[in-house]
Amino acid sequence: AETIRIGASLPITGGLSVSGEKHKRGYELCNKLINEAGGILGKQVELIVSDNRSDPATAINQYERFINVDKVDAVYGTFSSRLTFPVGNVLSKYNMVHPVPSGGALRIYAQGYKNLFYFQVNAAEYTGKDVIGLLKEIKDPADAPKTVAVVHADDFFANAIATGLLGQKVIDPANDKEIADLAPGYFKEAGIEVVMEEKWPEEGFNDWLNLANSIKRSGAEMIVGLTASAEEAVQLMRALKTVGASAKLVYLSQGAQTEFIEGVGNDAADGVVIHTTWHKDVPFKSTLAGKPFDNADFVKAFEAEYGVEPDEDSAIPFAVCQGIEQAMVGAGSTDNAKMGEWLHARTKEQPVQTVLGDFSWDDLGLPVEKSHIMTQWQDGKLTFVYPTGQFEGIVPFRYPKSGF
Amino acid sequence: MLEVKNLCKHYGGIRAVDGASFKVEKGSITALIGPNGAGKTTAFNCISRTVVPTSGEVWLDGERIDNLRPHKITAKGLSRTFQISRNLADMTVLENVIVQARCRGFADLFRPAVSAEERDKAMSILDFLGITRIAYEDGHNLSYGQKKLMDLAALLMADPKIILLDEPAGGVNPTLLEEIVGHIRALNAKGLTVLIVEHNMDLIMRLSHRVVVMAHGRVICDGTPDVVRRDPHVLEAYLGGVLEEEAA
Amino acid sequence: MTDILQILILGLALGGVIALMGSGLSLVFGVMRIVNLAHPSLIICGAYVSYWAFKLWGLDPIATLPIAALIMAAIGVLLYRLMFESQAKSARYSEMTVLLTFALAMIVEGFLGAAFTNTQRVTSPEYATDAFFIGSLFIPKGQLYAGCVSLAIIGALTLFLNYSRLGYAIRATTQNREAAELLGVNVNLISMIAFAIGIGLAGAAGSLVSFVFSFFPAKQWEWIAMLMSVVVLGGMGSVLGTVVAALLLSVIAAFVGTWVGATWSTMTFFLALFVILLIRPQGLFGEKPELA
Amino acid sequence: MAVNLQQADASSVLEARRIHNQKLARQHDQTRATWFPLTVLGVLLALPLLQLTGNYNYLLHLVLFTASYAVMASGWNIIGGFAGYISLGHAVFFAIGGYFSGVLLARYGISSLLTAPLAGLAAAACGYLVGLITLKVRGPSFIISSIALLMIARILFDHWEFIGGANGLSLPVTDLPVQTAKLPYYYAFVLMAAFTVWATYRIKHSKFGLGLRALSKDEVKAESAGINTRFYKVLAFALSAFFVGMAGAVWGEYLTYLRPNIFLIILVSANLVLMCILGGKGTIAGPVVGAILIVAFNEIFVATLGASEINILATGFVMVLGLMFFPNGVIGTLARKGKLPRVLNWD
Amino acid sequence: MSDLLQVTNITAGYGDGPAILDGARLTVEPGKVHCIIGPNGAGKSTLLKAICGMLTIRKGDVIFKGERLNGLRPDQILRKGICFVPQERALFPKMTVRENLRMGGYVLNDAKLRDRRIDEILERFPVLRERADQHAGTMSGGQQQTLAMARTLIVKPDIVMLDEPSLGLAPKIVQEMFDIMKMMSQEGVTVLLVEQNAMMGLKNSDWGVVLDLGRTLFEGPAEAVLADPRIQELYLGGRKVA
Ligand SMILES: Nc1ncnc2c1ncn2[C@@H]1O[C@H](COP(=O)(O)OP(=O)(O)OP(=O)(O)O)[C@@H](O)[C@H]1O
Ligand SMILES: Nc1ncnc2c1ncn2[C@@H]1O[C@H](COP(=O)(O)OP(=O)(O)OP(=O)(O)O)[C@@H](O)[C@H]1O
Ligand SMILES: [Mg+2]
Ligand SMILES: [Mg+2]
Repeated sequence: AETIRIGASLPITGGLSVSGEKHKRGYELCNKLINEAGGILGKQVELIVSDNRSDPATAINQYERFINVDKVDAVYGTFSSRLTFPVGNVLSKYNMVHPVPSGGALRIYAQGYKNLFYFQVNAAEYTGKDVIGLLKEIKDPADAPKTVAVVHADDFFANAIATGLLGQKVIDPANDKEIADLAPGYFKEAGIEVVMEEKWPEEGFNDWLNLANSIKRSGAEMIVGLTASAEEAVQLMRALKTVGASAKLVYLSQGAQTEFIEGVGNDAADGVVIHTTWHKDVPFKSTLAGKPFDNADFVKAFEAEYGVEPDEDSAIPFAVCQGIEQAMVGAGSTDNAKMGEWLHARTKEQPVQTVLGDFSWDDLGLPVEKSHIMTQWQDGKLTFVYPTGQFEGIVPFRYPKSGF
Repeated sequence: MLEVKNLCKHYGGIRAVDGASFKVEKGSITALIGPNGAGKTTAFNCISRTVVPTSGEVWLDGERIDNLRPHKITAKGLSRTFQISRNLADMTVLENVIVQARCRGFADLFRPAVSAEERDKAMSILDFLGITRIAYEDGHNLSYGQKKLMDLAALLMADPKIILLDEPAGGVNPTLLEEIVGHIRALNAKGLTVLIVEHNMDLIMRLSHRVVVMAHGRVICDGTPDVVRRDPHVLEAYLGGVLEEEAA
Repeated sequence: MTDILQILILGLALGGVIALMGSGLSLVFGVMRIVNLAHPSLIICGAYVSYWAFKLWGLDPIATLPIAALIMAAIGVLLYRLMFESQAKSARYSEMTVLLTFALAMIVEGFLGAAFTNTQRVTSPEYATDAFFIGSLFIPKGQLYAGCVSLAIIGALTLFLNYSRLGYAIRATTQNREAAELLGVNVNLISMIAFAIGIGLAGAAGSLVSFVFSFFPAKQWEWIAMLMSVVVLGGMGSVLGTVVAALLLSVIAAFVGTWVGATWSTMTFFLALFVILLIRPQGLFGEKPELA
Repeated sequence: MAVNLQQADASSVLEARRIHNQKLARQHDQTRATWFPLTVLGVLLALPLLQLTGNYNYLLHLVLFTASYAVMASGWNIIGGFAGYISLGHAVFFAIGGYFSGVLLARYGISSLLTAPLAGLAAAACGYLVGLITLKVRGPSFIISSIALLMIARILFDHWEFIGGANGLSLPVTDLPVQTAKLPYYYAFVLMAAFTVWATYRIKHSKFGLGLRALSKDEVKAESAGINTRFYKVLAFALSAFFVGMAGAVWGEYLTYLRPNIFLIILVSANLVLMCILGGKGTIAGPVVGAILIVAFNEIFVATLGASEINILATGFVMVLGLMFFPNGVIGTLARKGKLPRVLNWD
Repeated sequence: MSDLLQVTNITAGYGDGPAILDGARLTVEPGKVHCIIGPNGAGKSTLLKAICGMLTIRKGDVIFKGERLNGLRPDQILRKGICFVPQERALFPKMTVRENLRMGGYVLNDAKLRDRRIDEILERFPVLRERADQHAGTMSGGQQQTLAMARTLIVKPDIVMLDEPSLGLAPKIVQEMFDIMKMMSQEGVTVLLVEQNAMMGLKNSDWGVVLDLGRTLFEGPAEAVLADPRIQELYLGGRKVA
């Protein structure tokens, strides 16, 4: 073929559409830049994006279509754990390299699929590690939070983070096999008492004020909110503000977007900590089309293309695209088996270099030795406060939160 | 055969039927008459239990039926028509008629909707009523009289033991009515019991063996046609002196 | 004790908002026999009007309520002419509207999504995240204001539909279109006005909802089931029933959410519906159907 | 043949009336084109031969997908089309079927192709129980109660750890080679679709079907005509759950992943309703035609419009246009106009 | 032209179905009572529906006071002065009797006049007065018919068209009904009625029309219609037809 075809099915409409749309931009921008620089292996890249409406059956359907009808050379992963799970199955059947931009639940990697490569920090279950890491940064350890309220959506991803924080087991319900035992949990390890744990349904939950009121009454010094969407993060924060909750620290799994600050307001958002894989100010070094292409270049290119600042949801797919490009070049062909081998052969010294930093993977397909970036809203700006000592541009962690 | 004891149906403050009792002898044609709003239709509804009576008893062939579901009552051989015809739209007249044929629960899954005998029988009834041409017409697209006739046809289809007719003559052409009267008489002669509500006095007087008169939800008079037509209460409440005028 | 009181207050506050969203739906059904599945998506439309007015010019969403209502009513006229007019005569109009409004909901969602993306929005006037604190209790201001305003609108509209000449004509047209026409009612015009009122009402609700919940086009699916169960529970078409059901259920849900677990709180609505269907199929205030 | 009462006598009027009646009478055609469905089935059964000449997996997938929807839509048609109870909760039976067989497969390794009928029965049993409650109300109230059923099931499934809760249950993948991996499911769905269409045809043309149609128009009248409406409609609900459950069972294994929010979403039910309405609610061919049309539209939209909100917009538009120009569905409306090709007339 | 309403050989049917009416004629003279008879399904109701604009007329004209009515909507035709009470009682089932009467006066802009006439009617029909606040849908068949009839008295149009006014009424009330019709015609309201209670109808009318086969077969003074032996045999049930 004259061109290299790559397919991606994304949730552009439906419940996951906000992130889906941003993923599309990440993929498109990356391929555009590659093509401008002459393509991969001398061929132009043709990207085919389909909308799966946040529906797993459609997602599967579309990947089959990519492989069988469009005869793509490679695929990019889709967004969210719940879509990635079934898609992983199909792609594994066709022996395709499956770069996963989003889908951090440990269970996905325990299925034994070959050629799965996760392009984020680590399985969601291990997110808590970096939360605790951040708490160590508090200057006066006596002042650190001693109690925590953990509230989360009954969502694949949120459940997974909570499992790690609370020290539960990860079980495969199909055969009751234990995949991982995370006891005693990060909080217990750090000596923080969990005074409240509550989850709300994945869809149709409205009673935020009541939830916020319960949190307030629990008197927890730290509030952990693991949401299924940025929208829920806004709802939760607004409710906390309305009931006049006061906690020293609020950590959310989502809320890095501009919509968050718009919905919550500068005052209430101030001091809120959110984990992410990427931040625009982090000086990651990477390459694109064989040339150096740093994080800052990415931000610039993105702004030039779309007129807005990128966020994590565009940076990750961008990195996925970089990874596949490097794999093709490294393998010297678009043969998926060879690409897989090449990717698996990456090491800390010879990593895939992306705008998310360096990647190399273990056997399951989870990245080795990466940590989350902890960001914090400060005066209406999202700054990054962790990990300290690794990069320039880090801002001091603000603690305790000044109220809502 | 059919006995109604102290039947009451109250709607809030309105006493549609208020302690009515009457009997229908086996093999008779009994008429139920009375002024508008006397409670005749409501009594019918209570007997066939399309509404639940407030109190009172209904007995059919020595069996109490006022707590059975309507289809059970129909299965016991009591069929009725509605004063304001309730026909089934989007179904042909033929199907409207045949639907009245007996239902047997599970076994119905395996019986054809319209068997050949049923079709023939239905067609002959339609033919008799002069409405064969609408056999495949939608049950909804009929004239008023045609709907009444279709109802009647459905009733004849079911082979009931007792039929309750609510104003079968209303809106039916007099010439055709003559034939229907003849037919009902013939069926009655074969043992069918009939309870009929009608405002066409001429018809009632000619057809019925006994007449029950209701007013304000109660039975005010009960007897042979001749007795009833002379009853002063009936004259005053219902007939309004019409019969004397005719007699004159 | 104060705990219980506080949960009660929060339940009522949320119930007020749900009542506000549901009563429009109920009114439209009661008066026009239209089950408007597009109601939530049209509420979202109204919410966008207030959102942009707030974002661009800083206008208070309550102040922009009439504008949202009028704009939506105008859209209602258009929709009626395009989609519903040709069906109005059909005997299956009521059934058709269920399907047509379902399609409409998709169109509205698609259109809003294309125009404004599926990013969640919310208006943030001061009171939206504020509360009246009374001792250790608090009453959220946003919910309180929204509840009061909607009560006034629904009350006024109910009176209007029951006692004005136009209201008569609307009800008559719904109950028997042919008869109304024979009595001199221009049924087409009346149906159009009725429809526009219904849509306008959704617009009005949208303004109020815009500062209580965050919204985005696809959000409608989450609301529809909940609103519908409130409407059925109250008794189809009874506005009073809807309000009572919304308040009652929200309070129960609040207690369930606090004492049993938040994942179960939404279940309250649906479970209650089933219980009601078992013991009182017509709903709290509905009319008894034939053949009980 | 002008008859004038001035001249004519009574018998000539009667004769004229007879002729007039004959002219107005609506005719009825009951002949069936049996060869047509048999041919279609034959072609579908032979279709996988294409695999010998290349990879047509996607085509097979599309046919399989359409067939699965044809099964479900035809099943839905029993309660929604014949009995007139529009249910937006049939996804529940889809899920029950899927999970029933899925759990058997995951824990005991029994293929769902074998357990599908059992799964159908499980769904039917649930349908029967639920029907006893929800079928007490009709019209909008029923629609909404069916949505509520869906929501309740969703919450229950989300909490049921045994079957994986909200996180779902993944099933083993077949170890068949890519060329033949789809065939078992393909044949299962095609045969199931054939069986379902045949069954609905038999049901519609049985006394039971006639009774359902009667009660869909007027329950009081149907009762007084001697039909046990409560039993009929509950049975219809259970039957329709059976077919949907059966489809769910095989679909679950095909998907290899069971999760409440794949099965228990209103969109699945809405699709069934949409297909039946578009094709012709209450007709035999309607749901199949509807399934084909909807799947085709989907393919076209995805291919031409690609990914965008326009997609939903377009689906909505198709639905509106369908409703406006085919208020009784494609089959129903054509039949009314007398323009329905004979091969599609099975009503 | 002395005729108030003239219907010339019209063709009409339902939707795009067959022509139910084909060659129906009618001449209505002011101040008289006209009675249409015919077998079931002949097209009598269809004719009235066509006149009042509920059906589209495919051929022929309806001329009222020299003006063509074809293509007007029913509400427009009502405003011209033709009022129609259809056979399937056109009531509003979920509205009370009083509200139904009020809807009857919808075209009257003068609310006082309307209320006065409603009071008159409630005076005249005690049944309705007793049940003024009952929902029309829950009334007995005869009561509904009474209400539908009574409602026409509010507008006082030029022509009232009644489709089987005696349907389901007790004999006493039937007589009253015909008396009211007589009185209306004396007050200058022209009455056009369809009756299956043909004897009674014709006896109380001035003019009779026989409609069969979708056509007008006979038109003449009521006595002439009553007297015709063939009509007796075919339509009045006079003698059993072979
Ligand atoms: N659902 C109801 N709610 C209130 N009142 C009702 C209801 N149904 C009937 N009624 C009242 O009960 C009385 C009896 O009505 P019913 O229909 O039995 O009279 P009927 O004898 O059949 O009269 P007709 O000869 O006019 O048909 C009437 O006064 C009517 O208004
Ligand atoms: N809504 C309709 N759609 C289609 N055809 C109809 C419709 N209503 C009536 N018809 C047909 O038109 C013909 C004439 O009906 P019409 O109601 O005018 O009869 P009619 O003379 O009033 O009879 P009746 O004395 O029984 O009331 C009937 O044969 C009927 O089948
Ligand atoms: Mg009666
Ligand atoms: Mg008629």
